Formats: sequence, structure tokens, C-alpha cells
Amino acid sequence: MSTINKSATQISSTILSNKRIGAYHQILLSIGDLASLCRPGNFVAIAVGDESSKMILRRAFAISRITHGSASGGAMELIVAPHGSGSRWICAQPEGSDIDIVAPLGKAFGIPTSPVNALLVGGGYGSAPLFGLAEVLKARGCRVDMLLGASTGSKIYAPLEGKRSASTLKIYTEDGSMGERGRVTAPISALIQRGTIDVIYSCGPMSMLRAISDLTEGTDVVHQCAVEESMACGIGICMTCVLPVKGEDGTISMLRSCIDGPVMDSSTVAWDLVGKTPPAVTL
Amino acid sequence: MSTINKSATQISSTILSNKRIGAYHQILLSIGDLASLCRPGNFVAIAVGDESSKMILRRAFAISRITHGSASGGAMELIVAPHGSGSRWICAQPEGSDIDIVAPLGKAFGIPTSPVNALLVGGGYGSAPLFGLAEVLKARGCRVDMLLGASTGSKIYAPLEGKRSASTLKIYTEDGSMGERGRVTAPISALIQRGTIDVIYSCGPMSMLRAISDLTEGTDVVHQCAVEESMACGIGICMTCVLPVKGEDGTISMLRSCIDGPVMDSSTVAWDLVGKTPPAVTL
Amino acid sequence: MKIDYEGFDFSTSLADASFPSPIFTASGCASSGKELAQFFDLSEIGAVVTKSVMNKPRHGRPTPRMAETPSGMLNSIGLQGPGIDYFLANDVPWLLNKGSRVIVSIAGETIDEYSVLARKIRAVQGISAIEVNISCPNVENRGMVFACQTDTAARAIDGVRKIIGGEIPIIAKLTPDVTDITSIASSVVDAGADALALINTVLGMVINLDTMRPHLGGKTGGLSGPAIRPVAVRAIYQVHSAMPQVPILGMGGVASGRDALELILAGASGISVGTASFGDPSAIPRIQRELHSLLLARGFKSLREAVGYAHRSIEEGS
Amino acid sequence: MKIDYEGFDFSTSLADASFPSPIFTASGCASSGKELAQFFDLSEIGAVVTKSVMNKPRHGRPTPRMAETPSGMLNSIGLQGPGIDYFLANDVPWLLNKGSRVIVSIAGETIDEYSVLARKIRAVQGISAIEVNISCPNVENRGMVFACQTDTAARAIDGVRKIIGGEIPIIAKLTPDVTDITSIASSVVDAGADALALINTVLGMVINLDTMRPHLGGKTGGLSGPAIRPVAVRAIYQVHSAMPQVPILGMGGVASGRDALELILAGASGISVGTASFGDPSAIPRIQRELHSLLLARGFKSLREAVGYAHRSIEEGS
Ligand SMILES: Cc1cc2nc3c(=O)[nH]c(=O)nc-3n(C[C@H](O)[C@H](O)[C@H](O)COP(=O)(O)OP(=O)(O)OC[C@H]3O[C@@H](n4cnc5c(N)ncnc54)[C@H](O)[C@@H]3O)c2cc1C
Ligand SMILES: Cc1cc2nc3c(=O)[nH]c(=O)nc-3n(C[C@H](O)[C@H](O)[C@H](O)COP(=O)(O)OP(=O)(O)OC[C@H]3O[C@@H](n4cnc5c(N)ncnc54)[C@H](O)[C@@H]3O)c2cc1C
Ligand SMILES: Cc1cc2nc3c(=O)[nH]c(=O)nc-3n(C[C@H](O)[C@H](O)[C@H](O)COP(=O)(O)O)c2cc1C
Ligand SMILES: Cc1cc2nc3c(=O)[nH]c(=O)nc-3n(C[C@H](O)[C@H](O)[C@H](O)COP(=O)(O)O)c2cc1C
Ligand code: FES
Ligand code: FES
Repeated sequence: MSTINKSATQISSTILSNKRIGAYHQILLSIGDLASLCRPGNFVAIAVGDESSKMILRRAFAISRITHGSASGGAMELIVAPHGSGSRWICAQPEGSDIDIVAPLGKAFGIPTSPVNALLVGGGYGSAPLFGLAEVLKARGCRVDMLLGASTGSKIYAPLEGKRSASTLKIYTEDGSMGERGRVTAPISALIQRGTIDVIYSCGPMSMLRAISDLTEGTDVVHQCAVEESMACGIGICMTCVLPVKGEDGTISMLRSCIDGPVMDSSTVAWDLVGKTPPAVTL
Repeated sequence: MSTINKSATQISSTILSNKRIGAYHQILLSIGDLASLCRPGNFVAIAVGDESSKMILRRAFAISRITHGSASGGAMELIVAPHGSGSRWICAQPEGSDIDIVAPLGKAFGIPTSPVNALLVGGGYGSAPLFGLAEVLKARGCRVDMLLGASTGSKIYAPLEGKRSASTLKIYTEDGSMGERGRVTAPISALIQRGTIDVIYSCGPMSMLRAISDLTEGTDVVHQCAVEESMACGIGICMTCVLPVKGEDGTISMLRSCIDGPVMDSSTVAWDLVGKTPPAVTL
Repeated sequence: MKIDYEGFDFSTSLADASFPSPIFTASGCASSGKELAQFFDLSEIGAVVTKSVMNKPRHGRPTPRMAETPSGMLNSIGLQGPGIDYFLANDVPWLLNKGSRVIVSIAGETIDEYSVLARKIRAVQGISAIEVNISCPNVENRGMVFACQTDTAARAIDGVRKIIGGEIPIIAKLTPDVTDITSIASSVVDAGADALALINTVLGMVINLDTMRPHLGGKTGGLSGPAIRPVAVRAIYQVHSAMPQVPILGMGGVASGRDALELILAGASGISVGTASFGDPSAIPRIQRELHSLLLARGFKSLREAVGYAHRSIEEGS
Repeated sequence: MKIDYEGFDFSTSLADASFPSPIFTASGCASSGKELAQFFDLSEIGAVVTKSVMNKPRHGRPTPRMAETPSGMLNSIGLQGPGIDYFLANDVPWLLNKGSRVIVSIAGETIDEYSVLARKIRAVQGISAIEVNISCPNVENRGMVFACQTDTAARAIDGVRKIIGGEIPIIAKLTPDVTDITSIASSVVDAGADALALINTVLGMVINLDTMRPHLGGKTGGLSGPAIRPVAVRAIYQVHSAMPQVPILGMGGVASGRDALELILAGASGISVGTASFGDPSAIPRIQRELHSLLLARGFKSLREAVGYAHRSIEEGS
């Protein structure tokens, strides 16, 4: 067996339910024993379209939550935004249909061994994996505060049950249609100053992750972010999903966000080089 | 308006029913007013697959029968063999789903103006349009005898109602699993000799049409056959579906079987040149 | 023209020829036009590009002439047609009479045949442009395709240019099956082409798994449809980048307004729609409508503003 | 090898290298092998063809590096990799240790780099063959791709041949983006290639309709997947027809056993599966199973009987 993605398995999974929630679809997949292997931050790669489909690549989705059922086995929840043809196809699949998935994939969020104060920041569907993470953190005795942001209220995903796992939850929308008007990053600076945060976990658009990274730079706050790069394979074989990451000696490597991520320590990401060609490799 | 395919219309049509009958699917489509424009021998071109399909071309099917309903308008029956990915897709569509069709297309069978003795010969799903034709011929006072053949019994399509429109119906299968063992062409020679046939209408594999054509050659029997060439468009714009046809002066033209056919006078088809390059055109 | 483009200037031009809309048929994918007239009004699209016609009538290749492939198809028609005399006497007058703008596509087996065809076309009134299909085998040179080499490509265009003084724009249609399409493009422009048509089909083959032999009667065929769209976009982008002043009629896998927009942003001033009409006889007017709304949605005031937009730096653009 | 092929001889060879099955990974589509080992046993497929490695470590192109296209995808990885020394010290021993047969793919920016790479590979035991990817830009010659011209293609292969005396077969990997692939093929065979790998990706581009600029960080990218299969079949058929004695490793859009069979009938002795593994991590063993049953169903007793079968006349065949 390989050491990479060592829990990943390709299975046919039945859609247990598919509900519209605001701008998203909440999709519950039956995954049996795989449930025990999934950690907050892992993702799933889903084959889209039927056998006559022109879509040849899998689509990646964060695992939002895992439930460990009894008779029917475990289930996995996804929060899917109908974006292009592949995600729309997934959102259109009825309950009871089977889809081909590979999971769990990628590096999960690192969980502190002792209780810390954690701030969880989610942008759009990026909030999905944060509720499962909050539960784990709470179980470890951490204090969990949550900030969620989106362009508009329908793009805030914040289920009732989920809210219970956080001590506080604040919502920001750019159009002011839900929570406060503004960006989710607005309050972070002040929170850091106050010195009550040890670690920030974030998931959302790259611009949001980068903004948070700028705020934590030079502070003691650890920032773990779940990045989102275009992925062709999700399993480490295509090299399309790379991010420039600084090594201990300062050299830049282009790491695959599907296996060395999606969760990364934001202080190691060379944000200014994302989407650019890093300087030539020198040995 | 054009003079070519002048009744052809592109419509979205609802599948009223889809039943397996032996090796085939009998599919009933709601087509409203188009029903009055369809004649035996016409065909329909169907778009297959959803918007993410890699199948970019329509599939052609003979119109098997037309019913003129009252409230719901007319309906069209197709007999579809699940052959490759496109026909299998059609066979898999549930009742109530909508498909995009273009109909009626192509030249219909010529109907004699006075009563004649007609022999209808069908191979496999080629029998489909013959029952509708038989009804029209009977209404004109013709005597209608029918011969149906296939490799095996499940590939004989001969509905009960349909049988009533023919005076006699004989079935041949190559494996003897239904009717007589043998080819449907076996008895034709004797029938022609007996002098009781004026016209043969045939629909089925090209080899069958050609065999019948050999038998009618040099006799007074008129043979109208519905040919089947690979078609990319079905409406006359691609030139893929051509057959070599002899003109009155003996010159060969490559005619489009979708608009100058599928029904052709078999004595004009240059059967020995089908699938070959005809001699260069001389003027 | 009956369409209201809501103040948006949808017109385009290829050298001296103007068209009210940039969406045309593709040569060989609309026969002589009559067949599509059943499904929409030919005068409401940019132009009808007719099937490549040769001097003499021609039978073309043996059947099967088509194979569907993933998101594409192969064809090996082999330029079947009635010959230029019949075509000019019958098909062109019919189209002009319908109010359609006509681009005549010609093909020859010899350099001389192109000149002969040009001479006959010059004698006819009302033709908007000549598309010179040089992607056919050159019988004088080991069956090599004219457009595969700079010299034969240039000679074929030169033959036409000498006859057509400048009355009608000459559009040279190139094959993407070459090592360097920009060098072919510049050789035909030097030889007198006013515009370029990019791209013709890509050479391909399908083996029939029942007979275990090449499926097409002609063995190889031309690949068209959405499968080749990235190749078309690349060819158009490369050529527009090298020669921004030369108008391009783009084609290759356009099946929707978004596809047409992609080719336009890459540098095409007009779009021919081919294979898409086989799957949807009303594809052309639909694509025209879709393109119009996509351009409006992006804030363009005219089609011309969008042509080649992808070449601007991000700063320039916005 | 644990697979039972029911008496069917599924083995194949590329020049002097033998493989128990004709289904391989494709260079650049299996990384160094480890990643796929999670999904199947690497020793049970024909061989692992590793990602093209260069002499020095390399970052490759900026992101986005991929775009999905109809039945295909574009990539612009730009040969990111750890460099040959790391690769030979780490990845190759790991693969050999797993019982996998290894074909090492190399790429250079200069003729000299190919020789340097060959020298390093010669020092390592257990490698089945070298695939020489000459479809990369030649920094010595205006960035032209080596495999685009007969002389540069031949010189790159010659550089490798001079170092590799004959111990390991040399497979030259060609691009289909040329006017005449058979002339490139014959030039590399003359220069010492023992076998040919056909085809690398087709150059393409996608414009992003939001930014209205080229979508890929590297602007152009390589088109792969089922969309290009007809091009691969054509290239393999043409080259096998011209040089039936030269073994071909075929690739391009193979996603099922039927696709693999198509390329084999056209003339391929082995099949590399690339893009299909992205959509289905277990594609390679599945394709291997499917191909095996299709060959059995057609009455073949060995894979070798099927290679190039499509070239036989119908009489010969049956
Ligand atoms: C690790 C990870 C986790 C994700 N989690 C979620 C989630 O929980 N909910 C959700 O709605 N979306 C999530 N996404 C984004 C999701 O993968 C894309 O929205 C989806 O792939 C778009 O596919 P499409 O066919 O709808 O769009 P198209 O734009 O048609 O896709 C075309 C191609 O580009 C790729 N692509 C396009 N956008 C993205 C993107 N943002 N990220 C990666 N690949 C992309 C697709 O995979 C496909 O191959 C996640 C992405 C990654 C990488
Ligand atoms: C005028 C006409 C009438 C027909 N009537 C019937 C009918 O009543 N019932 C029925 O079951 N079938 C009929 N056929 C055949 C039917 O069109 C094919 O079986 C069908 O197109 C196969 O598509 P596929 O995707 O299943 O197979 P594939 O083999 O995957 O098709 C690949 C491509 O080849 C074309 N093709 C393949 N076989 C044929 C064929 N035999 N004829 C034309 N094109 C073909 C398809 O249209 C498609 O573009 C008729 C064909 C024609 C031309
Ligand atoms: C069936 C068929 C016939 C064609 N005939 C011609 C032709 O006669 N002359 C020509 O220049 N191009 C011909 N082409 C090429 C098209 O004009 C067009 O360049 C190509 O198909 C790419 O566009 P598409 O993907 O929209 O079809 C033909 C294409 C097809 C599919
Ligand atoms: C992401 C990606 C990376 C590739 N990298 C290489 C490479 O490093 N060296 C090489 O010779 N070919 C490379 N190729 C080309 C493939 O090996 C193969 O020739 C091509 O993709 C066609 O096969 P396919 O359609 O099965 O993918 C790459 C292809 C893809 C999609
Ligand atoms: S998505 Fe393929 S390597 Fe990461
Ligand atoms: S099928 Fe296109 S012309 Fe007949």
C-alpha cells in the first residue's frame, strides 16, 4: 500500500438525500465504513455525468460532516454550489441514485493536542467543513468562535445544529442581506490584537485566505487554511493543483494541494507567487 | 420556405410510453399536429443525451406508426433496437421525459393510385414502418402479404393489431426459434414467378434489400426499398448518407438517402457500387 | 434583415465584405443552403458559406463517410458536388434571391483549377467573398495538401488573386495539421489573401471494432465538432497575434454562443458553424442569439470591440 | 504477476523489452507511481512510464494549469519535477521494489541535456526502457519543439543513442502537431530509436469567459483525453503503415478496453493510459481486463496477433 492518500477508496455511493439550502445543495451520501476514516478538512472527488458524458474529470468537494449511522453505516454530507456543468449535474441527482466517489482525500486540519482558542473563518460554501471541525475542537476542550461571510445571505451556509458547536457565530454579507454588512475579514485584526486567539482555521476563496494570512503574519497566531486550486485528478498524479510553498530553508516548492493540502499552514504559502512562475530552482 | 423536407419541424416531444417488446423498445411520442404530416417510410431524427453528452449527432428511426388522438393530439410510434450508446439512451428514457425530435423526414413509400397486389418484406426492426404502410395500402384496396425475418424470434416485431392489416403474414428466423427456419428472401422468388405480386415494399438490412433487388431485376415487379445508410444530419446538409443511383441516361449520382430516400426504387440503385467509389464523373 | 439588436452593433466585416451578423454557416455543413431554409430564414444570419465546389462534378469518397467520436465526428465526403457551372447557375441565384449573403467556397486539385474557378466566379454578380479551401490534396505534388506547405498554399492563392483583382475579398482556408500555422498564414497573406478561415478539420481515423478495419470508406477523415475547439482557439489566437490586421473567419467546434465568444475573443471577426447544425438544425440562429446576449452582458457596445480582446493585457482591457 | 490470462498470451514487447501486459501508465499522468499504488498493484500492469524528468529540478508553469474541454482537457504543467538525481535515487528504487517494470521518460531543453540524462540512467540497474520526450521546446532553436523538425528530433535521439549502446530500448515520443509525422518518425528511427511513442498532446487553448483572457497560466496547453483519440489512431496507423517493423507505444484518449483495442489494431504494441486515470484512478487495471476479454471474444490467441490487424486486407484477415 502507498503512503499517499492511504485511506482513499473508490466506491459507489448512494445519495441518501439532496436538499436545496439557500444557494447550495446539501447532499448526504452513504459511505459505510469509510466514515471512520474521514477527518475535517478531507475532501471527496466525484465522477460526474453518465457514461456518455463529455465531462471526463472528477469534481472536488470538501467533506462537510460525517455521521456514523448504525444499520446503514456512515454518511458524508457535502455542501455543493451549482457552479458549472459538473456541480449542477451533482445537484440534479435524485435521492437513491448512485455516484462514484473517491474519499477521503488530502490533508485534514491539524487538531491541537491541548485546549486552545480557535477562530474558524468560512467564506461561502467554505463554511461547510468548519462545523465538523468545530465539534472535534470542542470535544478537545477548545473555545471555538466562528465568522462566516459571503456576498449575500443565500450564500451563507450555517445550519442550526452546526451553530451549537461554536461559542459565538458572526455573519457578514457584502450586500448586508444577512448579519453585518462587510467582509468576514474585517473583525479579525481586532481579535488578534486582543490576544485571545491561538489558531485560525479558514476555508473559502483564495483571496479571503490570503487576506487572513496577511493579518496573522508576524503574530503568534497559527493559521491553517484549506486552499482551493483547480484539480484534474485529486489524487496527486497530474500536478495541476500546485501552490508555491516555502521550505524551512526559504526555497520554494510547488506542492500539490490535493495531497500536501488542501489544508496548509498559511505562513508557508508564498501567496505573492500564486498564479505566477516562481524563480528558477537553484540547487 | 424550402422545397426540401418541407414538412419537417423541430419540436420537443414527450415520451407517452416506453415498453420492451422482445429485443426492441416500443416508444410512443406525443407529436401533436405533426402527426398529420407523417407518411409511412418517413423517419425521425432524435437528439440523444443530455446537455453534457459527448454524442453530438442525431439518431434516425423509421416512423413505425401514427395515431391521431383527440385531446392530446397525435402520436408517433418508434421501434428502437438498443444498438449503441445513442439508441440505448433513447430506450432508457422514462415515460414523461421530453426529447428533441425533427420530423417527418425523407421520402415516403409511394402509394399506388389503383389497387395492386403488394408484398411487404421486413428484416428485424425494418418491419416497423410496414404495418402503417399496410393499413394505407389496404385502405386503397390493395392485397397485402407480409414476410418478416430476423436472426432470432426476439428480433421479430409483429404486433397483433398490425397483423390484421395484412392478408397473410409469414415469419422466418435464421435460428428457427420463430416461424420457419431460413431467410425472409427464400420464398420471394417463387411468389414473383407465380405472377401474383405487383409491387414489393421492403425495409431492413442493406443485404436483404439488395437480395430482393436481385430477385426483382428483369421482372415487372416494382421494388421500393427503405435504405439505411449512416447519417450525420438527416436533413440533407452533410452528404454522409449517399447511395449510388442510376439516372435515366445511365449516369451514376451519389444521392442523399436522407432526402432522396430512405425509400428508393431499387432498380435505380447501383447496388454493386454501394460502399465503393463510382467511376469518375464524365460530362 | 429583420433582427433588432437593441442598439448593439452586431455587424462585422472580412476585408471589404460587410455582414450584419458574425455567424455564418461552415463550408460543407449547409450544402447549398436550401436544406436549412426549412428551419430558419437564411437572410437573418451573417452569410451562407457554400460547400467547396470544384470545376467538374464529383462523386466524392465511398461510404461510410462518417463516424461519431467523443464530442466530435469524422467525415470523409471527398468534395462531392455538382461542379461550378451547375452551382453558379442554380444554387447561387437561389441564395441571392432569398436575401442571403453568399460566400462561395472553392477547391481545386491543381493550381490551375483554382484560377479557372475564380474566373467563373468573377463573372457572377452579388457574391460577398470567395473562401479558398486549400486543405485538399494537390495532385501535382504527391497528394500533399496545398495548405501544408507555404509555397503550394501561396501559389493556390496567387492563382485566385491574379484573376480577382480586388472586387471580392479572398479568404484562404487553412488546415491546422501543420507544424507552424502562422508561417502558412503569412505566406497566403503575402500571396494576396484578404482574410483567413481557421480551421478546417483535423485528420483522424476510427477503427471499426466489428470489421477490425478503418471504419470510413476513405480510411482517414476530418475531425470536427467540440472536440477540436481548443485547437481552433489556439490557431486563431496564434495567427491573430502574429497578424492582428488580417481578419479571421473562425470555426471549429462552435455549438453555442459561449463557444462563438471564445473564438471571437481569440481573434475571429466572424464565426462559421459547421457540425453543430447536424445535431441541431436551428443551431445557427440560436448561437447568434446567445452570442448577442453574452456580448451585451459583458458591456460591449459592438462586436468589433470584442474581436481579439483576449490579447489585451489585463490593465489595457479594463 | 498474479493475473491469470486464461491461456491467452497477453505479453508484449517494445524492441528488446518485454512486458506481461500491454497496458502502461502514460508519462506525466501517474507522477512517480506511488500515488496510484493506493488503488491497484503496480506490478500487475505492463509498466509504469514515469513523468518526464529533466536534469535539474523544475517548477513548471504558473497555475491554472488545467481546463476541462469537451471529452478532453488541456494541461500546462511545464515539466515540473525534482530533477534526475533525486528521481533515480528515490522514485526508481521504490518502483522496482514494488515489482513494477519501469520506463523512464526524459526531457531536455538542449540536445546535450538528453545525453546527460541518458548517462545518468545508464548507471542504474533494472530500467526496462527510456522514453525520450522530444515534444518540449528547444532552447537552442527559437523555442521550437524538438519533435517538430526532422533534424532536431534526430539529434536529440542520436545524443541518447550514443550513450545507451543497446542495453535499454529507446522509445522516441512524438508530437502529432506536425505536417508529416511519418517523416519525423523515420528520422528518429534512423537516428537510433528502437520504438516510437505516439502521441503526445495536441496544442490547444481555452479562453476564460469571465476574465476574457487565456485561461491557463501558460496560455496554451496540451489537449488530451478521448477528444484526441481519432488523431492518435490516425498517427499510429500512418506510422505503422510506413514502418511496420518499428514497435509503437500508442496513447491518446484511451479510456476503455475498446479504445485500447482500436489503437492496437491500428498498430500499437503497447498502450499508455493517461488522462483516463484522472477521472478513474482504477482505469488502468479496468482497461486491462476489458481489453483482455475483447481480444478473447474476437478469437485472438495472443495480443501480438492483433497488433496492426487493421492494415490487413479483408481477405488476408479472415
Ligand atoms: C479541495 C476542494 C474543495 C472544494 N469544496 C467545495 C465545496 O465544499 N462545495 C462546493 O460547492 N465547491 C467546492 N469546491 C469547488 C468545486 O470543486 C468546483 O466548484 C467544481 O469543481 C466546479 O465544477 P463544475 O463542473 O461545476 O464547473 P466548471 O467550471 O465547468 O469546471 C470545469 C473544470 O474546472 C475545475 N474547477 C472549476 N472550478 C474549480 C474550483 N473552484 N476548484 C477546483 N476545481 C475547479 C473542475 O473540477 C472541472 O474540471 C472545492 C474545490 C476543491 C479543490
Ligand atoms: C432512415 C433510417 C431509419 C432507421 N430506423 C430504425 C428503426 O426504426 N429502429 C432502429 O432500431 N434503428 C433504426 N435505424 C438505425 C438507427 O439509426 C441506428 O441504430 C442508430 O443510429 C445507432 O445509434 P447508436 O448511438 O445506438 O449506435 P452507434 O453505433 O454508437 O452510433 C454511432 C453513430 O453512427 C450512426 N449509425 C450507427 N448505425 C447506424 C445505422 N444503422 N443507420 C444510421 N446511422 C447509424 C449513428 O447515428 C451515430 O451517429 C434507422 C436508420 C436510418 C438511417
Ligand atoms: C461533413 C463535413 C463536410 C465538410 N466539407 C467542407 C468543404 O467542402 N470545404 C471546406 O472548406 N470545409 C469543409 N468542412 C469543414 C468545415 O467547414 C469546418 O471547417 C470544420 O468542420 C470545423 O468546424 P465545425 O467543428 O463547426 O464543424 C466540412 C466539415 C464537415 C463536418
Ligand atoms: C497532466 C498531463 C501531464 C503530462 N506530462 C507529460 C510528460 O511529462 N511527458 C510526456 O511525455 N507526456 C506527458 N503528457 C502526455 C501524456 O503522456 C499522453 O501522451 C497524452 O496525454 C495523451 O494520452 P491521454 O489522452 O491518455 O492522456 C502529459 C499529459 C497530461 C494530461
Ligand atoms: S489534482 Fe492532480 S495532482 Fe493534485
Ligand atoms: S444525413 Fe446528412 S445529408 Fe443525409
